[in-house]
Amino acid sequence: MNKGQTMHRVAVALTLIAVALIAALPALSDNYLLRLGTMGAMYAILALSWNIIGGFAGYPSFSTAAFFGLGAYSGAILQGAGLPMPLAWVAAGLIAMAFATLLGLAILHLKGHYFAIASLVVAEVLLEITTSWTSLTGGGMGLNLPIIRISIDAQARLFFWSMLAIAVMALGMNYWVSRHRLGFGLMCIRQNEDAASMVGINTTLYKVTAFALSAVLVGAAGALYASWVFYIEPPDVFATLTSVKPIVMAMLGGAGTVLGPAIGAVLFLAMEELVWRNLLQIHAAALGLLIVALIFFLPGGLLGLVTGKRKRRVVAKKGETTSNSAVKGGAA
Amino acid sequence: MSPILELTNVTQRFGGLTAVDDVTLSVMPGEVVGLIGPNGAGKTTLVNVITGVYRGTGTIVFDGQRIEALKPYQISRLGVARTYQVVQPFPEMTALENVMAPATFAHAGVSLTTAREKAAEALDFVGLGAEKDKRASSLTLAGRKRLELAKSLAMEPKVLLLDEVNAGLNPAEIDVAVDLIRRIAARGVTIIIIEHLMKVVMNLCTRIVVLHHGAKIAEGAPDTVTSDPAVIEAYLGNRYAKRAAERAAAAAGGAHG
Amino acid sequence: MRRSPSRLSVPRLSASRLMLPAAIAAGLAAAALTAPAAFAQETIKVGAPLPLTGALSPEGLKQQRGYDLWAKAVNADGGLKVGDTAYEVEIVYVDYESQTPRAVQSAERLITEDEVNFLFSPFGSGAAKAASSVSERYQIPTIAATASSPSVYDQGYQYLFGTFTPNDTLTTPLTDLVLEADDTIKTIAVYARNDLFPLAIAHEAEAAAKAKGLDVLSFDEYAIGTMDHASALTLMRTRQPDWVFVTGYINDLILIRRQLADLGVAPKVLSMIAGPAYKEFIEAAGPLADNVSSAAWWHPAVAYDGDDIFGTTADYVAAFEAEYGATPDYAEASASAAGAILGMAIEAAGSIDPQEVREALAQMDAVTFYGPVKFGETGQITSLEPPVFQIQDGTTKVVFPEAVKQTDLVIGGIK
Amino acid sequence: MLYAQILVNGLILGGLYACIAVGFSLVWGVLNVINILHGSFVVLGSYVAYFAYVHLGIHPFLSIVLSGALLFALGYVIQAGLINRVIAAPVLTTLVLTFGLELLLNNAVLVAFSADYRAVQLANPMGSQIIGGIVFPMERVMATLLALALTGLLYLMLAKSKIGRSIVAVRMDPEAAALMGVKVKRIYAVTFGVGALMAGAAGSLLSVVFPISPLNSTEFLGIAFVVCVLGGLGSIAGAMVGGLALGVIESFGALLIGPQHGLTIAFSLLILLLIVRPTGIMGRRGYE
Repeated sequence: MNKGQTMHRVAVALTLIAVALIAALPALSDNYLLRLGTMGAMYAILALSWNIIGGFAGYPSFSTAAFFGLGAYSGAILQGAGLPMPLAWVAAGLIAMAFATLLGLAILHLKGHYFAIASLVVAEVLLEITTSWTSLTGGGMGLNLPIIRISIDAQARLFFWSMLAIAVMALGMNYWVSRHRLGFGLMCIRQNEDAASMVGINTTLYKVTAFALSAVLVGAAGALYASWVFYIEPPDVFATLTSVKPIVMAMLGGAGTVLGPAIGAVLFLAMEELVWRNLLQIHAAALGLLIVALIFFLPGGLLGLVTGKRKRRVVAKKGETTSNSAVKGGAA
Repeated sequence: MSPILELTNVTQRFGGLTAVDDVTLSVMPGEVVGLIGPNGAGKTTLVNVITGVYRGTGTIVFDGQRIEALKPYQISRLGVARTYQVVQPFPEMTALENVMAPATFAHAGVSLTTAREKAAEALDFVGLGAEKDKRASSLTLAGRKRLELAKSLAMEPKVLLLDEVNAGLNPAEIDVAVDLIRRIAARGVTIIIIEHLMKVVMNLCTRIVVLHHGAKIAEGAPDTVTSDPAVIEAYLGNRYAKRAAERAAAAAGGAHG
Repeated sequence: MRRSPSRLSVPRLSASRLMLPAAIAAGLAAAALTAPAAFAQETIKVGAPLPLTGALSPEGLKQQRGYDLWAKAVNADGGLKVGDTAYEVEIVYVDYESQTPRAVQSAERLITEDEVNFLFSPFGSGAAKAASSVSERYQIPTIAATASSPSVYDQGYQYLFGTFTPNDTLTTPLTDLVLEADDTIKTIAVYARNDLFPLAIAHEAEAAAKAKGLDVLSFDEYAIGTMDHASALTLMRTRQPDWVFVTGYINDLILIRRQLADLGVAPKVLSMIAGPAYKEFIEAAGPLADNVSSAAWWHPAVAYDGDDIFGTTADYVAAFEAEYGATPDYAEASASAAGAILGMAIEAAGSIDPQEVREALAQMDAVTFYGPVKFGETGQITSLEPPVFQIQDGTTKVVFPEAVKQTDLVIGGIK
Repeated sequence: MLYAQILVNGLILGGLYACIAVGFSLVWGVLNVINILHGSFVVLGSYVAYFAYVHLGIHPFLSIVLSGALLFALGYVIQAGLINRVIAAPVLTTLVLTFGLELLLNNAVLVAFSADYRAVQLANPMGSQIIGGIVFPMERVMATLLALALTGLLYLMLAKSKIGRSIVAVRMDPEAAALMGVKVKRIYAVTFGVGALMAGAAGSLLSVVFPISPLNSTEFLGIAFVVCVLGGLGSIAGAMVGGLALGVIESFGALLIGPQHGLTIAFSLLILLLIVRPTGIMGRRGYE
């Protein structure tokens, strides 16, 4: 027990130091590095947010793009209507959260693939609506955001630190959830939802809460992103890859752990950048290869490797099945 | 004294099949009620209706409160706990964590620290104290059955529904389990137990309820119920029932003569 | 991490996409061989974010061919001469995966990491607009080879120039021409892809038709990714329009052309933008391509005697055919023209200083193989007169403007 | 007459949709794997038909044999070599795995064939027939009829052949099937192969209808999704009904609400159906 507590303190201290070091990135005064840092923080937000519903609760959500795009458009429209930028970010987060709550009430009773598809299609529907609703969103023409009249360097720093602040909030959220009864309840739901219900967990409330939490910071990040790039169009902010990448990042670092998704996000960004630079036309294939390798060689993620606990065995033994395994779903 | 659990005209249908057919039943506090019947008689379905997994028709009153419209987690929080025929642990958690779950969630405002203490206590009670840090999936079947009991106890239930807790255990393990159930009953917990082993039922229960094709066909003290022709017919079929009746009559006649 | 080891050297044009290391080696060798002695040898880098994978990849590859041809021509000529220095051209490509955010990121990466001197915009109006804020912030002269929407240019930016005239310069002459050829044409039906460029051009077509007193029977939009147009076209058939005007990208237009024929919709005039300008359209649509009319910003049949590296239009077409074994289309030519214009501006400025090159671009008044080049106040080209053409017997024939026309517009004959 | 024409359009389109979806449905139903590769399999089938026609002169309607065989082999290898190893893992794992494989395969197709759109130009186009004032585009009609015939063959194969009965048994209860001596993993591989075969055959048939490009894979996959959820999973009849329903709904939706909303309608319907009736029009209880 004591040893565990020491390890825990060390981990917290190391995390704080890492965050402080990352926050000092502008000192290098390299704007592209700052752009990468901003992207990395954004990836971390997406992965950490997905972790709440996908990692802790075990629901294969593909809604990240829906929340992101909704946040981006909410923020852009509100900013266009004259709302100050930071308030637009907050509002976008709340809008995404409200949307996730309603959506969760509608689709969280679905399991496995059915939930995955429903959550995936939501982004498609939002994409179509955004494209058709030209009067509000500019439709296929896209939407411009007000340009901020401060220097390039100041802008780069502003967006970097803002994104990093949200990423730290996302990390804090994961930490809090993992040590709170919510996280414990979600773990029970992931492993056996019926049994979870039977031990007194209000599974609907817990799942919807997790879904809403997984949306709020993604929505805010979407709005921040819109302010950052000045111009958004529907296919870009509602891209399916935006839903898939956070899952890969979380699995890379270790889904269902606190630090895993953040580490996975940074690693993923590094690999993506490396592959993108070096392979002009086959980076999609390289990403695919990475995913396949991940599934086979690192099923518990990097943290699973470090702690020696392969939290989720992928190759289950014959006759041994987890709650949402193939056999159960297929034979039901 | 008023009943702790009272079912009135409870029916559950799946499509054309009537799994539970107009069951009326009342259980007094402190009773150990055996629920028996042939396979497919609707015993587990009845448990599922009581615990809110299925929503049938009829009324169910627990401890003075209507519960038939409540969700499973609400019913379990009121104090109705159950175990499953097929054990349902959280496979990736340790035994301790498994028991912590009900200790945490069955009552509002329990901190994780308190829950841990309660869970350890429940594990000690069922004799799993030494294995509390093992993963649930690595326990033996008997161990997992006891873990189920510990989980139920950690909810501090007023009524405990046990669904074939002895299935798959060897005689020695059964003796331990029966002893454990008796100790739980001694704590004042009302128990409804589904059981195939008549030895266990006769041994433990103060009263027996027999289901057949979803309907209650007999209820009463163990001795009365096992000699009821309707029960014998349900279990062994018509022919055996007649023969048994004849034998009983002959025996009675012999006694006379 | 900071330097890209895979920067694609330009002279290797035919190198397979798969054999990157070999390609780089070949590129280096070629560069070493072409170094002339008289000038001090330097390199300028031009960044080109392109959609080489994803939905826009056919377009991205066309752009790449156009840029590559320009760089090869310049380097074969000993580079761009500025004072005593000859600058070899190196184009640094980045694939932005057909995602606009990536395009913006690519632009910033090219400017800050790869330290390119100049930039070619990403494909289309949307991405060009999004990326223009980056190059404007860093004051890097940028040429957009495929952005026609005036909203790209009216942002008050100083460093953005574009080689496409506004969309109405395509639709207005086409409308005039159709009505001149047959004054019995009274009605038009417009069918447009709900996407930035196709929708914009459809709106221009509608406006041009209305201005000429045509009755617009319908204006329908279809979603990106639509796999079937039967309902819309069946409805169109019941309305019996004299003229059908369809916008979209090549895959949409091939499918729509087939379904028009399937359902027996045969208007007097069928116009499609933008697809018929590509040879892939004629190959895929076969006989159905005949008599489809269209307009584009350039056509290989135009004839200009340019002051640029390529010389006459015919020379350019010949060079392109020698390199790729195919006739260039307007997208490829516009990319080459963007390079040629940049080269002329650098030589005119006598410097590679961004501000001076920017001034030279703003002042430019020259003729190129692509056409006369003069940029307006906003940076968009104003001097170009886009040709109207029609596919006749499997080949495209220019029908407007007068100076370069090959034949008359044929009315009817739509199967 | 307009409505009759729209109905005919919708049914023809729906037949093609059903053909795209049937293999996807089979794999999902039997293996509980959502095969993200399915769209690329269809595209590969189209390329086989294209090259067979251009270089060998084989009519696309005949090259279904070729494309079917090639894709069966590809599918079998992918399942036996890769997916079988994680078949018992949570849903997310197989989903992410096939997504990764899709990135790989689609990129490979893009590099090999480029994204340029190609189309099969039949030397003797079949044109259209007008029957009772209703236009029947014959190439589409033939493709649809062949698609239906193929689907019928698949149905017969599942119902009558030994391997088909094994597939059905595995779908019902893999453990029981294993006890009865069925080699479950092999059946998984065969099933995945058959799913790919149907995709490849569909690709061949579609090559006379749609322009061919790797970029189409996502559209095909999207259609397969919607059809499966509409019709209910894992049954041939479900895929047929789902495909025809989608074709008709899309056609009338485009007519009545406008062509730009065709996809929105389909997707909204899909979500709605998932929420209220996750088993689909034809489905049975228990898939929730």
